Amino acid sequence: MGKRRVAVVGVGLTKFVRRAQETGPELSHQAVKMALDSAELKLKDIDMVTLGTAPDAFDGVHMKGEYLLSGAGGNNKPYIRNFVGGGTGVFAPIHGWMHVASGAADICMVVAEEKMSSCHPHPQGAFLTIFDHTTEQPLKPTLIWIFALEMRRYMEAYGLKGEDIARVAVKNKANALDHPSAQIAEKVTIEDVMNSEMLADPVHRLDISPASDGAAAMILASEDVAKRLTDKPIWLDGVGWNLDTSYWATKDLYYPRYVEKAARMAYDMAGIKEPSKEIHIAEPYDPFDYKELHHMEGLMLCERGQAAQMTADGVTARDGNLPVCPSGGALGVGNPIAATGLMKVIEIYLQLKGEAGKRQVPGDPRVGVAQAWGDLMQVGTVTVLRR
Amino acid sequence: MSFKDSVTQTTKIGYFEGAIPVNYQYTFGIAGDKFFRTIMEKGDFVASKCPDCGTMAIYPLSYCEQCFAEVTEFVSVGLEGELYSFTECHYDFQGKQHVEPHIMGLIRFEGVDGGIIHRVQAGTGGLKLGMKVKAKLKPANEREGSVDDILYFEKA
Amino acid sequence: MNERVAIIGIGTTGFSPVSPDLSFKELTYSAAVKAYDEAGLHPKEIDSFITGSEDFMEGYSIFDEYIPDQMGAVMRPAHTVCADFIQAMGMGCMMINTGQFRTIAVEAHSKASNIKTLDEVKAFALDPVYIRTLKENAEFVAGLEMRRFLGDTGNTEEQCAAVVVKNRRNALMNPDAGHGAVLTINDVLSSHPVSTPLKHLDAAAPSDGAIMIVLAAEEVAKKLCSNPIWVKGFSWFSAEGNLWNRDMSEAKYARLAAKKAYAMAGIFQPSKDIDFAEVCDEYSYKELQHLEALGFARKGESGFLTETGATSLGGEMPVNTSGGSIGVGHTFEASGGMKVNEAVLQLRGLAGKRQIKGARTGLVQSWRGVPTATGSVAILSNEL
Amino acid sequence: MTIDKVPVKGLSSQEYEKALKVTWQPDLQYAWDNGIAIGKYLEALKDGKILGARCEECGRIMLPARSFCELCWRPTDEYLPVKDTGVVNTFSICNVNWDASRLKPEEPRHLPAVIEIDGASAGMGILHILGNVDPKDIKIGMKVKAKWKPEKEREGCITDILYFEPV
Repeated sequence: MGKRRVAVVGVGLTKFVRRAQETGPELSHQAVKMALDSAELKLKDIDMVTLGTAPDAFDGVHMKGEYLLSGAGGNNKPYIRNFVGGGTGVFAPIHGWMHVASGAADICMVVAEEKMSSCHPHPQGAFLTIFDHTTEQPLKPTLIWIFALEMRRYMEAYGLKGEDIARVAVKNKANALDHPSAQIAEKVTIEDVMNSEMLADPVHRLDISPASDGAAAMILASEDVAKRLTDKPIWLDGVGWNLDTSYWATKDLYYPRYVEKAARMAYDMAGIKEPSKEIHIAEPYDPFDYKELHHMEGLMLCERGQAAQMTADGVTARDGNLPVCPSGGALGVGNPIAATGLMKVIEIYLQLKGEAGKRQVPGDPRVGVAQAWGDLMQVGTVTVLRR
Repeated sequence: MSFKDSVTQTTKIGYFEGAIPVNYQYTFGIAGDKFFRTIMEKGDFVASKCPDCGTMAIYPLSYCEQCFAEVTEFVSVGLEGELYSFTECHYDFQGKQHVEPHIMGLIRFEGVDGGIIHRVQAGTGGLKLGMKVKAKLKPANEREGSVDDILYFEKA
Repeated sequence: MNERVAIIGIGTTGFSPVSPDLSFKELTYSAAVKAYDEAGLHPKEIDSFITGSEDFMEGYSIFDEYIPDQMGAVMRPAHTVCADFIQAMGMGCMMINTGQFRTIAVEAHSKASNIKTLDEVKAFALDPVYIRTLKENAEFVAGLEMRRFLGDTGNTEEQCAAVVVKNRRNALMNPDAGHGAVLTINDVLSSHPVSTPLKHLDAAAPSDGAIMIVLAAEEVAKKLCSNPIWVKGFSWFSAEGNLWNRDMSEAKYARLAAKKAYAMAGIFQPSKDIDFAEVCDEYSYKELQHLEALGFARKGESGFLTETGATSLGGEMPVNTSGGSIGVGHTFEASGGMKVNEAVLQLRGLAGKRQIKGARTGLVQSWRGVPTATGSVAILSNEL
Repeated sequence: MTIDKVPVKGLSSQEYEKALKVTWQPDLQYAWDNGIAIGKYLEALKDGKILGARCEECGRIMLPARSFCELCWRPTDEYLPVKDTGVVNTFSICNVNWDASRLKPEEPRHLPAVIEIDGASAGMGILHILGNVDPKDIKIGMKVKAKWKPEKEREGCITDILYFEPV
């Protein structure tokens, strides 16, 4: 246990859209303002700010954190940017946790922003240079390669079919119909997914989340401040993260061992011994549909190789025994990378508070986990929230 | 060094070349759109004005940096301001030397936070900190919604 | 925060204009080996790892992918802050203060020599709508600020040149420095204008190098290390994010950060309580501006102090005995680390010819460069 | 407080066309130092060899060649060529280019694969592409061999191997 318990006391979220007119700082402001209002706080009440945002190559500004700082409420405050690739959105509140648990701040603003539409004509172009500049980039790799390679390895390991995985996209896109931030919520069928354009076998277009613009914010506070602000604090009781080797092709992609290690770190801190029993609701990162299954296994919410069956059995549906991505996830709400991760933590917060509206899961959940993944199949970031 | 072998000959030194091949298209944002459309349509500068604390800011913002309220009111501040600082810039963004240095200035407007950064014409009297300067805009029919709709600032 | 934190191991490759025999991984590994060796720890015994870096300085869209191996951080909790080394070090201190971590490794490095288009990268940090579109060199921002700073404070270009002369001379005594030289005030004043009043020799040259430190909680530090250097106080601040909105007569971020770091360290009179300072001198005028913001000089007096030798080695408040970024070379996010390295050497009595006798408490300070107004301050001491 | 309304509307394609915008194409060029290990790796490729490095402590033979063992935290002990054959660990049949544009129907599909290289430690794979194979016939576990560029055309680059083809 940290020396100081940390609570979530306010959240804010923009709509996720394909193209925002707002600049990155303007998007950030919208989320921060909403979080301040929800906690009934003023900007001057914020002691420190930490901002998570994925590559500079999306928004198209070197030192993007400095560019966003005015809109993130960082003017004349201690302000820092954290960055663990695609895992950043869930890492941002972990960074905020460090600020508050250490005693450096009593109230910390956590911001996550991404404006991928600036990268023109498509953010894919920014992904060529995620691969090793000398030993891989000359092969002209695309982002989809690495997902297709991982998805096939995962399917091979457990004998899964595309249809088993497409079910995740169907569930999440439908869940998102009830999310006010959703960009591509829709009713689709397994056939729709399987018949959508084959981009990189086995990945179809509808297996993938879209590129998006959006921002999210979350206010974290120390125990005494939180109790003053709310009679229903939601505690950030466990945090974990882990980074695997850069040599991604030298490990078996079928299982995200880095997610497991991150989860173990978070569960240890939160005192969770049997995750599949003690966790009531989960928001694993789902930029691709198979990733949700992959991550459920890494989070030890089920036995390895069983996540697809659980999905088929309806266990992970919003009214199932273990609702997974009741928000609609990246597949349904949209995927402005860092903002998506924080959106997931926000969803757990709202669900535990009983304030998720039409998305509220039954059964009065008390413990939830949100997770993101990042880099070249390397990063796991995990937060455990408790009412 | 910390290795069993090292590179010990200049001829064995090697490097690998590459680039980050990206392109961008940036929207001007809610406030930026307003700022440049006002230049295009009215030949005027606008500042944003906070509904709560009254703070005015230029370049305009869609939020108040002081109190974080959303800002939807934009007010004219005219084309005349005060030269807060200036510099003769000898190189362009790629590091190429200008044939003649460009003078860049930060121009502040009375009662308004922030300012405009743009080219300044020295004129005959030279430049001084605090002198009054005025923007020279492109002819109305040539403005297209870009920083270059402002040609430069000159002595007012 | 009440857990006291110390630096128990430090490693650097030294700093040089180029480093063509090593990859960025090998460069960082070299620094890390030294830091862990000095701390007497295997990286497996380190609880968490932090890197300070920016993607476009490395030439990757997601540099975080490439940080773990050379720090010994594979399958470990490691993260990137897009921040200066001293901010990263502060985050490390905060992590130890959560009670969850006892040892943290902090790393930053520069391979600026590998960037063929450094001017483009710097310009790419400018606001894409209002400022970058003017297509000027990013250093015009320093020119604007320098003129207003000199105008408002009465400091002079000659006094800025005196900073350059001092720092490059100090660097002659520093085997880790790449830009030691004996120059005159006139050499600086007559160097080619970059963005007036800023001249070529007023600006630190980009350099390569890596630095790592190992931080430990008090009881670990006392057990493992005979000469721990304590982080007595630290802070970082950002002033106005938009550069057109700043008071250019002062370095507000440094003033705010110093105030907080001093309070944490129990410093009431900086000039008396602190024995030496390593401040950011990416541009000569920045050293003066920072001395005023940190409370070492009153407004307008920093130039005079420099001219009269008060900030030279042997003066009342030696500043940048390392040679600073101007004398050592500017290593971007690692530049704060270079300054931490100097402070550790001074506080351990290992600074050789440039040793300040009896140094007990030093200040290190950094700024993230154009176009930012973000900087950090830390107070280091060899006494708990 | 339930979140039922969120800010930001988003622009339709038409609205986006009309919005004021500015374009920028940064010129971001680099020349990365190869250093010790990758320098040797590239040189070996020019000689038609795939170079690994061995760590005596863990016994691993690693790819690509490394000057230090990141797990044992010590310098590697030996650089040695491994074979230029291997096994397909996973693969894809890709219909899009790196910039998300689509391949034309008549263009050959891209066939990326992770290939576990013979002679390196188990699981040590590299990213490369497959060639001289009907995509339908590719299987995980398939044995493949490097198809090298003619010696004169090699330049010390991973593309000195044109592709891996079935044995």
